[in-house]
Amino acid sequence: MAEINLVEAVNLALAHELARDPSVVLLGEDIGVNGGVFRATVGLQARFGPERVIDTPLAEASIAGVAVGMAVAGLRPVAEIQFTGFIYPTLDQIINHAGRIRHRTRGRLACPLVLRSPAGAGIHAPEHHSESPEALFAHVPGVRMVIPSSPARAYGLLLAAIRDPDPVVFFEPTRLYRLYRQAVEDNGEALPLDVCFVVREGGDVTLVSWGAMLQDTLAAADALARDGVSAEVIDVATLKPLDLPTILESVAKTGRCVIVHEAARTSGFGAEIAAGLAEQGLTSLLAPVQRVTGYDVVVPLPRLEPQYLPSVARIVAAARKALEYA
Amino acid sequence: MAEINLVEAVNLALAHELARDPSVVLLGEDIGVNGGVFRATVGLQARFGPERVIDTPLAEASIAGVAVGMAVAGLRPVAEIQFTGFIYPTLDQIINHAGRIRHRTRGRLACPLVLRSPAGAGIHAPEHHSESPEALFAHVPGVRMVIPSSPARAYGLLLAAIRDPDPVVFFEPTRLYRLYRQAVEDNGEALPLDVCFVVREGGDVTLVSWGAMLQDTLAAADALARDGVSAEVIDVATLKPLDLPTILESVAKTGRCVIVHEAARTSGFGAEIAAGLAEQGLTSLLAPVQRVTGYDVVVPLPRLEPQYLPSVARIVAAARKALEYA
Amino acid sequence: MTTVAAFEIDHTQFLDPQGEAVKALPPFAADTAALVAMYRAMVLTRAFDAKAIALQRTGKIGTFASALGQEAVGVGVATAMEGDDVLVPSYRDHAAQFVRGVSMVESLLYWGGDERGSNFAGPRQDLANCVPIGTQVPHAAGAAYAFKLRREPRVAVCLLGDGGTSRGDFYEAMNMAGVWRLPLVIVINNNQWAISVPRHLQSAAQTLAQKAIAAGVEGRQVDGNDVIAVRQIVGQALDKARSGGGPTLIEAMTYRLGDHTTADDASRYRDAESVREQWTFEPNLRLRRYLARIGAWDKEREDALQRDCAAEVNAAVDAYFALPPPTCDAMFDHLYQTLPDALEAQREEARKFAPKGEPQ
Amino acid sequence: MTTVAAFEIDHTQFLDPQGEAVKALPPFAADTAALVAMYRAMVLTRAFDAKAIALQRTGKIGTFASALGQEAVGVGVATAMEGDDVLVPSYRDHAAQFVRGVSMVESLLYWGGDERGSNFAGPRQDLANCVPIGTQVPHAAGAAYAFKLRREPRVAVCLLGDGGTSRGDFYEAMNMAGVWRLPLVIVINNNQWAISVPRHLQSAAQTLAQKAIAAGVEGRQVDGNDVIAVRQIVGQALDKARSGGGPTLIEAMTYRLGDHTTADDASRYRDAESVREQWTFEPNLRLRRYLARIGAWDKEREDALQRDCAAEVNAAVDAYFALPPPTCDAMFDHLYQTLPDALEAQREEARKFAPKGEPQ
Ligand SMILES: Cc1ncc(C[n+]2csc(CCOP(=O)(O)OP(=O)(O)O)c2C)c(N)n1
Ligand SMILES: Cc1ncc(C[n+]2csc(CCOP(=O)(O)OP(=O)(O)O)c2C)c(N)n1
Ligand SMILES: [Mg+2]
Ligand SMILES: [Mg+2]
Repeated sequence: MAEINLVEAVNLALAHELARDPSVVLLGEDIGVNGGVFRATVGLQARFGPERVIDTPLAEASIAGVAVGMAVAGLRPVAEIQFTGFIYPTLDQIINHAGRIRHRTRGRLACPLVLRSPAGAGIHAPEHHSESPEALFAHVPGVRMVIPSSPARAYGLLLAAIRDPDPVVFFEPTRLYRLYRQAVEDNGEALPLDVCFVVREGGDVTLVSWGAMLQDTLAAADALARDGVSAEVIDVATLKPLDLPTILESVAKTGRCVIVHEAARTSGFGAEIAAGLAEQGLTSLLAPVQRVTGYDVVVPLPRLEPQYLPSVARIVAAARKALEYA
Repeated sequence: MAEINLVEAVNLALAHELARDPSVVLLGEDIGVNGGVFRATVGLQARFGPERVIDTPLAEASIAGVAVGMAVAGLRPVAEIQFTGFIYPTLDQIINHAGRIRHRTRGRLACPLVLRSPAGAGIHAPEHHSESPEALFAHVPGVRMVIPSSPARAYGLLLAAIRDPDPVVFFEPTRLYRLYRQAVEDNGEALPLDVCFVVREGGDVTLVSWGAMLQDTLAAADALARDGVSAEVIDVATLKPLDLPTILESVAKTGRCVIVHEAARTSGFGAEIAAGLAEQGLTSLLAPVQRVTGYDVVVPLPRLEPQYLPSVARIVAAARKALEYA
Repeated sequence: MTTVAAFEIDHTQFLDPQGEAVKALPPFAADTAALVAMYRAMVLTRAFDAKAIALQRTGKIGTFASALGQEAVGVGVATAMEGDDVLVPSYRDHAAQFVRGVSMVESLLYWGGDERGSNFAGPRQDLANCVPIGTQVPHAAGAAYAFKLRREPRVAVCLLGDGGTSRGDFYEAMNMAGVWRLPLVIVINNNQWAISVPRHLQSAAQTLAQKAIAAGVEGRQVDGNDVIAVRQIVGQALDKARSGGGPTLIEAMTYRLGDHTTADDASRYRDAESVREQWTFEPNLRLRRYLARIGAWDKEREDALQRDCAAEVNAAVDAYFALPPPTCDAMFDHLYQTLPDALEAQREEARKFAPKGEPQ
Repeated sequence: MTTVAAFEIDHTQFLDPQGEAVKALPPFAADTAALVAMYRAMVLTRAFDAKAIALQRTGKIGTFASALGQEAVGVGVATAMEGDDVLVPSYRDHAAQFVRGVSMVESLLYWGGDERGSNFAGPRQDLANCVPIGTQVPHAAGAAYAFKLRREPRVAVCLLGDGGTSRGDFYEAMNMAGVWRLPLVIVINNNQWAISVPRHLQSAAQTLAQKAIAAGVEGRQVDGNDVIAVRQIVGQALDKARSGGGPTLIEAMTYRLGDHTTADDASRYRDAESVREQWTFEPNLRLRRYLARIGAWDKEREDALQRDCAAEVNAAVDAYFALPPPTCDAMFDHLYQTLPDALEAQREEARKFAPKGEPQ
């Protein structure tokens, strides 16, 4: 079983589905000859041809719009938006069409597309290359919003996303693309798109995160463990639809919850989880919910990235604060 | 002092600023000769000329983009997007430019634009004409997100929005446009853009809402009062930046909170308020926070609108549920 | 200075406003029965429009967009298409949809505020009405891509308005279609108005057909009040697309004789005189005059057709009224193929609070 | 069929690749000192590019986009402009920016990951670099609208790439500029590549200049390796814009001789041979040859200029290194004109947790 990193896992899942299902096509900027600016699609055009691995003109709104049309006409398009900073023009198509087509035609037509995009900060990239707009998509009825946080989950969740009969937005944390390798078997087994993964068990505090921040959250759990605090860590993975029960169950045990994400705090997806706790987990809560997030500022250019991104220290401090309450 | 409805209040504020400040211009589809599809700009082109009240081609992304350019070059553009269902193409310009220009030029350039749009359901309009995407804009650093809920607040908040040195997104609840009249003096007095308004005082439960839902929320408060329950009602008005302290103060008094909005629940702005309570108001909370919202579905066509919109009955039931806890 | 590129836009008309052929008609026009069928479709659309407006005025349906004066565009386009081509319409294209097999009951349901109206029993693969202007053009390009990839001899046909040509989506998608030589025909119903915005404020381009040049695509203009011209030019574009020749943009010159929709009052922004003048060019009259000229039409047949269409429309209205209302479950039924667990509680809540007196 | 519209796209070149004038040069070219100044600007840009790439390779700045081979576009455009015109650049336009008065230190700061790089001490009203492709075109149109409304004799000049012409924003904004006859000049740096996507996969349009036709705007093509042609054609467009004649689209034909950015490896998608061939057309060589032909240049002057530019670049690098790093407050300082109360706590948190060893 090969040890691969996250971007290789993405490539593997794409290749698997291209080989398995002739209706799968990939489209996006620079995904063909160049293999994608992060190499996620490397080798796929050579293997599956330029008709199925399509280099598009530079037009994000229509990459999404064409994918909608393809999906309605029976293909399974997997569109890449080169960076999440350039994904905003797709929102019109995702909100006004992808998420509605099944509903408004009473199931006559469907829109099984995947919109992939490398997401997040921490790779010292230029402006607009470090964004985390998952909360925008999580608000959209009729779509799914998925963010893997390990090579294995990237492989299994991407398979599931491509096979899903409805539109899925799929963010890939650039910071994790090459961070580490993991044994991933190319067995075609999809992971479920409606569960949160408990990636570390613990009894004192629940740390909830997703995407690249999961690494820092796990590091925070390690740091806490060194001080005798046992943290449970949950990878949300699928933000929409949200598996709140798994989070509630954990908080029922720990009584404390720290939510970690790198997007701006206000109206970020952490708010939804905190709201879920305030509504359905209030009696479990022994301490105020803590959100450790990006600030409500523009993601800064690289020199201030370390100040912007939630650090292990901030996560640990938030957990400690939650633990202060009796 | 004239009694005017909300859409007339919008018109009055626009006229006031056009007359006061030669750098104010309006632009949008059908706002000139036609006076806007809701008549919000009626008479303004005749009075201020087609150079300052501009009928644009049909292109929302560039209505926003041109407004950004105007603002950077010293004008005070007030752009209208005909319905919020057509506002998504503006997100790219609002997120990637309007909210960033001051920051990324260290204050050298600024972007004092207003993006107005009639919002919300309940007027039996066709598809895509009943949306409430305020949570999307509330997530964007560097912008303000404002929704008035009365003629007087529409007038005062719109004046403030136009005068604000930074970008403001301003939703106007279509359901309230002609619902009722109120005495509004055209005195040019702006309201603050960073406070929530306590519109009814009460001690038993806090009802928090904005926009058109405020009417139903007030009706719910009336219904509760008939049963001896005293509800405090807060009009959030400015969602971003959020005046959480006013809400916390109320909940400190009542111990119970019901948040009402018509947008889809998941990742809606109610989540941010509930999260704020879970973080900073936990010790005040005597009962789980309740959200009464649109369902996580596509806003249906008119025949099911009554089933979609949060009803007075749902608000009352949520308040009662909150009151059940000891 | 050297010239590196040169372009021309042509314009086609067969029938002048008097219904006289200005040149030899295309072969399909030799089939009088086919022309009569087209005329019938145009008259039926107009009868439907009048009834739908009346239904809106009495609160039986919601806002409605009439095709008055633009019947030849829809009918010309749809009669040129094959059954398994795909129509990608805007919201004003029931003339084409009826020819394609969408029922008037479905159209009434749609405008009556019920999603069942987009579940066409007829052309199952045609897209539903598109309200966000211009956003359907990429859909048509995507569908065309699927046809090309699967080597199916099918064409996607997209309709949009003059206002729609100002949207980036139109241009982006046409550009992609050009690069990929997609089997796509885009037809602009240039009815001279986008609500209150007149054509000259929409673009400084002399023609809208020339927008094709930006994408390296063929652009043609046609008299949109001449259904024979529309069908012929669209037919040529379909043939070209089907045989691998790539996309075409066609601008059909018409005039919106009615209000934009029932929510609009066009008298606010255009004078009655210029509208009256446009009535002399309208497409139904033109085809009727031609049919009369060739002896295929007379007052008697006209009266019979009008009665016939009225009866058909009335039957559709009755059928529409007879349908049971949707239940609140309809909000959840087709949101996803399978409703996620997370939404079960919301469906319960909706059921519980379905307003009294409202359908449950 | 009648022809209802016809168009031509012209192409302008003054100097051929050998630096020989193929026709009479425009008047400004009689001023040799001006030409030398332009040449200097082009050489300085190239020296800066080489240094910036080296700095990136050693981790001293972040990703960097070089203008290699496209110096004539920026220098031609900027020398044609007036000081109070406004430049609306993309991210590859430091050639133009340096002529406009942006400092190399500012450029290094920008690419070094520090927002202070966009706080130009020089052209205070020029827009900052635009990274989201095509989104700057509406900004330029908006600024042009402001100039027109205030009756200021100023022009907005927008630069974008061949890839950018596929974005809806470009088309939408150009269309508005056409309708409103705005004082706007849009210049496409058609360097034949959008990262790995070659020009022919970007659009089926024979020229990019013809995209103007879609908006009813004048479109012209120019040899972008000929700085005299660029300056002349841009100058004509500026004159037209300033005198109320409306917008112009200019396609400057160049070639991206380097990688897309330092994050790119162009050898993955294009062969070295075709790049080598393009070196024979490059703009600096061409102008130098012309200057040599007219006796205004020789090896000695070239060596001196190279030394001079190297020194200037090195001084800028030193000044860049000498600047204190930004503090974490910089994230909050200019987010709004006045920081909302709601953000105070976050600023406090940022201060408290500013990483150790990092600037506080
Ligand atoms: C993106 C978008 N913006 C605005 C609207 C509101 N609106 C509905 S129809 C219309 C005018 C459309 O004009 P045109 O494209 O010429 O089509 P027509 O209605 O004339 O057939 C507008 C502005 C919309 N539906 N979609
Ligand atoms: C909207 C958007 N999409 C994608 C990108 C990523 N990207 C950066 S440069 C580039 C290619 C741009 O090509 P072109 O417009 O020809 O300009 P050039 O880089 O050649 O100067 C791409 C795809 C971006 N910056 N913005
Ligand atoms: Mg029209
Ligand atoms: Mg390029």
